[in-house]
Amino acid sequence: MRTMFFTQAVDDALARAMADDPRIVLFGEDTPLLRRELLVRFGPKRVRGAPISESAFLGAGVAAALAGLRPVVEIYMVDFLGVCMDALLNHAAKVETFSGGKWTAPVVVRAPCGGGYGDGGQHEQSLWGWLAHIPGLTVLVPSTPADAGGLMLAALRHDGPVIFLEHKLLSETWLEFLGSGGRRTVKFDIPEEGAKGPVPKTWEPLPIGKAILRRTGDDMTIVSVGSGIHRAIEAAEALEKEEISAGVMDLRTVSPLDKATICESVAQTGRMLVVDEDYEAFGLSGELSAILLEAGISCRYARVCTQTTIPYSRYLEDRCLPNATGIMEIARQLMRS
Amino acid sequence: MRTMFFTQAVDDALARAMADDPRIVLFGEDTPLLRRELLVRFGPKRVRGAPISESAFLGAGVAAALAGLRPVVEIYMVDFLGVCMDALLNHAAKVETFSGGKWTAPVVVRAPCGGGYGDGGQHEQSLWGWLAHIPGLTVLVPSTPADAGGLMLAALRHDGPVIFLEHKLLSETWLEFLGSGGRRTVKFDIPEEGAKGPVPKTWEPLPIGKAILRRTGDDMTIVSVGSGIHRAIEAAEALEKEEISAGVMDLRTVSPLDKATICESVAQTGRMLVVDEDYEAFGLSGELSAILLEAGISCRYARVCTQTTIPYSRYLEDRCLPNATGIMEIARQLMRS
Amino acid sequence: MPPDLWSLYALMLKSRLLEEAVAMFWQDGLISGEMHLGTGEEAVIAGVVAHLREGDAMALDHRGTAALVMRGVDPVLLLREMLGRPDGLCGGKGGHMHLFSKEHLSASSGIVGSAGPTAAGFALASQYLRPGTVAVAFFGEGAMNQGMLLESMNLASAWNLPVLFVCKDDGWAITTASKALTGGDLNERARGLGIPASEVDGLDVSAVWEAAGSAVERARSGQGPAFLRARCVHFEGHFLGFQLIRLVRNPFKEMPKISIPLIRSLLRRGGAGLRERLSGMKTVLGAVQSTRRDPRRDRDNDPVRRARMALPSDAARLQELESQVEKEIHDALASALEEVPS
Amino acid sequence: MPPDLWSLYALMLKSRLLEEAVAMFWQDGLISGEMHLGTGEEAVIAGVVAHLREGDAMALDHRGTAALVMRGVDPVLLLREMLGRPDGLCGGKGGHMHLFSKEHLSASSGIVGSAGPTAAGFALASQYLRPGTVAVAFFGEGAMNQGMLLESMNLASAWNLPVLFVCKDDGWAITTASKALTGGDLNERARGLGIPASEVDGLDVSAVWEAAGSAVERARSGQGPAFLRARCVHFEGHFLGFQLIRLVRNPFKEMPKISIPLIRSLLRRGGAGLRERLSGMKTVLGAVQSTRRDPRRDRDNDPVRRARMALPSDAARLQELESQVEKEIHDALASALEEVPS
Ligand SMILES: Cc1ncc(C[n+]2csc(CCOP(=O)(O)OP(=O)(O)O)c2C)c(N)n1
Ligand SMILES: Cc1ncc(C[n+]2csc(CCOP(=O)(O)OP(=O)(O)O)c2C)c(N)n1
Ligand SMILES: [Mg+2]
Ligand SMILES: [Mg+2]
Repeated sequence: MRTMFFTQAVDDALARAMADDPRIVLFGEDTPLLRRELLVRFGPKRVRGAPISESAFLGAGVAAALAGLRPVVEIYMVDFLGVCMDALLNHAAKVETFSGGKWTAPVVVRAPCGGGYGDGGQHEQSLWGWLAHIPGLTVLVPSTPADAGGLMLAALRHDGPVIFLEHKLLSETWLEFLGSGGRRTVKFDIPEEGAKGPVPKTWEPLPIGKAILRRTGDDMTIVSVGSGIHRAIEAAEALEKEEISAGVMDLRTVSPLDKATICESVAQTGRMLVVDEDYEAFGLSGELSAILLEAGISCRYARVCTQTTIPYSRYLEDRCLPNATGIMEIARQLMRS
Repeated sequence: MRTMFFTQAVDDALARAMADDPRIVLFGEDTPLLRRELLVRFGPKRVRGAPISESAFLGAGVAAALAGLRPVVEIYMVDFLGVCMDALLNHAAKVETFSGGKWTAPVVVRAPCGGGYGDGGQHEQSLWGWLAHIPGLTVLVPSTPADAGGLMLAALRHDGPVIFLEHKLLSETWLEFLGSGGRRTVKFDIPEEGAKGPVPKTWEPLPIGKAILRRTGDDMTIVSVGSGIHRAIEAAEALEKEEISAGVMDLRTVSPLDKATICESVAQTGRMLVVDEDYEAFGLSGELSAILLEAGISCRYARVCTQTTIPYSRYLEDRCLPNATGIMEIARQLMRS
Repeated sequence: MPPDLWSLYALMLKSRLLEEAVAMFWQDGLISGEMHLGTGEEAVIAGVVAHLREGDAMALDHRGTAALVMRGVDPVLLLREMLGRPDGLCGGKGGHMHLFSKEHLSASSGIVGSAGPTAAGFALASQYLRPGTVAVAFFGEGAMNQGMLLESMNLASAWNLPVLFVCKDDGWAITTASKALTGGDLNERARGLGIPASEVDGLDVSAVWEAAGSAVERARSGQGPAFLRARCVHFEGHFLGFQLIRLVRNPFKEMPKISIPLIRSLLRRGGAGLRERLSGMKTVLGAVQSTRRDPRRDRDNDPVRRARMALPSDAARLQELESQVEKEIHDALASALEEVPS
Repeated sequence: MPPDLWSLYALMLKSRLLEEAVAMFWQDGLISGEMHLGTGEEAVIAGVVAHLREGDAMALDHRGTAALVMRGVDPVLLLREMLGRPDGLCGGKGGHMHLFSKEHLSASSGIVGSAGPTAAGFALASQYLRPGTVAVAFFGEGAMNQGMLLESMNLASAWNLPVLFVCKDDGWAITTASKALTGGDLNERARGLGIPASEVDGLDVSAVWEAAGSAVERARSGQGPAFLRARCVHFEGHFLGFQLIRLVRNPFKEMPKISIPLIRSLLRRGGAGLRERLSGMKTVLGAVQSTRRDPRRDRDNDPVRRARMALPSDAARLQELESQVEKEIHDALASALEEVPS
């Protein structure tokens, strides 16, 4: 077992895959310097810099995938997909249907997401539930270095478009770049277990669409992804002392959802609490409830999600994004209801 | 009581408002010819043509709203928002929060949506649930001429960004333009009640966020919007003969949802069936189930939505989009479950 | 090397006849929804496509049929696709705006401007997997205002991608005269994005062929992208059943439908002053007028006809060629209409 | 009319001192997240903003602070906003990338290129509601590859909008030298979108003032948009704590952090051949080298210093002006740090 930081694990798995598969190429704004370790190993032809033209280079990534490459397209932050959604919404996601199943676009879109470091509402969104609304897109949101590497490998082998989101609070690289910038005077509430952890000696792809129960519990199932998992575990551990036994399920894949595993757990505990850093309405938390109701599972339900545009101030931001205190409060209410 | 076609009603209400409020201006691709009746009444300064540059002119609409106008920005089809989502996601929806509540962008984005006439998957999407995921956007989806006019008036008076979606199957104008094109050889399954109907003598704004029960029923509440309402009513009427009594609730406003009215009805019937032409996953149908569960209402639940990219062929399209037959089938299952 | 006029003419004729069949299907209601034909732009397509080889790619817009049939896609598959049949090119799931042929590395899209990024991506793959191959993007002049197309021209320049950007300039974007909403000059625009640009008469297949030939050669040899602007016409206007064309072709039938509500609105109380109203009316009438006087109404601007006239005089060869193409399309038509195998 | 150098200098100095205070706050951890300063671009901002009047609007990018303070937004409100206080300009909800002042018709955005559409929209409102007023868009040269900015230049041209597009060209987009990924010439690009373009030394406030003056005048009188490209530098690199700048300022501390994993990766088995690897290494070293040699490292390129030197010699006046500006910012600082009223 080795130990790695989160982004280091992604890059390590990616490097492993690049060494094996010459069709994998990487591009995005500043990619050469941001992925400089890949650059010096694979050269500037496979690790390219792109102009600030997301529509062009993401669209190009989709078409390059059609034409036989396995591009990894880096978007600076998931928020910026706003300028180039068309490439995902109307192209990547639809080629397979449009071509009668004969052609797919195996492109991996890699983007940092999430908040908690004071960058404000245009730079801290999560948007995984938003992306998952579109049929044809696979959406992966790992919560640990081991998952991050394993899911990156899975993404690279998948025969359709995959969005791979890295939560910035888990990524030492992004936090250093965007948050601390060499100073020691700022603190972030970093989920340690997610930011650094053991990874397998050799990378194996993780199955896409498989959730995992991170923690068992009898009273409720807390369902989440990404850094939310660590908030949930923190809350669950504290709730233990109040004799509330909460399980924590890590979806890992937002689309497709692992319906069976989710239903099984919630059927047992009878309560689901969704922790979702993405926006609350019309997103993951809603879809999870629909899955349960469709399966005929009746349960108590609550959610702790981001409800508004994320405000800039660290104080307000902390109140806006899901955290352990908020989860505990809602969990207690859920037990009473 | 006057009788109007759907788009005619929208334009009539819009004209009424334009006559009263000189801040209202209209622009979009081909808007001068498509809204020629408004053009000849209000002149080319207030009814402008735009180049095929949605990011620029939608973004300009948002800023013009900040600067005191009340722009109505026409997007050719809601599908094309992909190329300019940034203006909605990161600008229109966020100014109010970012400015500390001091500034809002009262822009109305008007777009045709929906399928059923054979234009294929890049031109027949609904996307209302996708848009509603973003905090700060109001999303209106009228189902009758009267509602369409009333909601347009409400949109024009609202102090934030509003997306106003017109289902193409309800719009004689769009169907003629995009579907029949002067021929008599094609048939569309047009919901008559939605395409033409009585409208008030003088337009009054309808309240935003108010659903309405179009049809009462004891056994289940069918919840829908837009043309889905008419599919639902058709199904409900047929189900009556099978002694299944289904109510039909027209949300009219997708965001914000009228939680109280929804909960009240479903609490009574104990069953909710969501009919949604937008994509199923991570959308309206999920959010509705979450609202019920949050309110502690246990119910039987099912949904009839669009699950995949909409295929081109009229035959496959018909199987993909919700229709009365499909609704009836699921409704029967729901009664049995 | 001069172009082989006979084969260029054959390509154009085949496409024209195929699209005339499509128009018939559409008119008969066998095709629903919109239908954008490429009739009138055949010289542009043929002059470019004739230079393509195995491994070259094409990114197409909402008028992709002509390029695909000229590139060698089976017309039967195309027709069946438009009929929405499961044995169509895309299983009936794409339709005329979303035609895909993996075999021909060709992708269409109904999103204006998206041919730019798509061609850039195809060309990127060329660099790695098929050096010496190129990608072509076909789009209209209206698309030249869509950001992603401009972005991808710069991208192609920055990455030195083997892309040929072909702007089929018919002057119209649906009901909008592009000139009125397009600043500057398109060639200068392309150059300002780092791409050598040239202009050519898009009704003259030889001229297109020559211009495209040198651009494609440059791209193949690693000298980067090029931009070609070719003026052409669309006889049917934007799409089949286009209101403005109907109006001009059939004024007595169509005029009242439009003019009655128009005049009613013009006279309604509340609104602008007379001058603004008249100026609005002038815009509407102007659109009708310019459609009436439009070059697309003039059969002299038919590129297929022109190509035919430019052929060396050889009646026997001509007749053989034409009857062969006619037979091919006729057979395709028959075959497309066969019962769906179950 | 020549520019009033004293008041231009005062604007620039005020902005500089304010941003130095911001840098201090950031360094002390009172501001979290990214912080992009406008230090080094003050001459561009001052030379343009000095022409603005009541009713004029500004669309700003991720470096909006300088423009806002020069436009007259209370520095106390700006500082409090960056501190995330409820009594800040935006109630602590915006932060430095999302500064909004309705009173000054000024909006910022962290989305590169969005200043284009925003300025176009402001200018559109000018046409209807405040004839004779204009809108300015400030953005970097990196943004010139973002489609929506290009689109909005064309839109401004097509609609004859009173917009001044100001490209603050520091040559860099974060770690990317823009030249390497930008095709053609930016002025030609603007002209190809229908906008008259000119170039000016962005370190020379008088030159900017003159160029901006005539562009703003044109726009006010209804003659449409203009594009101004002004070269400048950013002393701190992209943002505070920028890795490349740190590396160059503090090589012994920062180099090992970067070079050790780099060399390890360079030597790892699997991957490209030696030549490609070295070429990758050269890219990394080149970035460091060009940062070392960068004009931004040369204090002679400080526009504030230059503006000071260009003043007519009058020591007393200079001292008075400077101490007044210093006092203002000092007071603002003190006031910004006062306890939040409850
Ligand atoms: C992004 C986007 N905006 C708008 C449309 C609607 N639309 C379809 S074709 C068209 C006009 C295109 O004009 P041009 O590029 O000149 O091509 P032409 O039809 O003249 O061949 C428009 C506006 C679209 N399909 N996609
Ligand atoms: C649409 C979008 N893409 C990428 C980014 C990330 N980003 C922030 S600033 C920047 C560089 C901008 O360069 P330039 O426009 O030259 O401005 P400068 O920072 O040099 O002043 C980038 C790529 C962003 N904020 N928005
Ligand atoms: Mg055109
Ligand atoms: Mg720059």
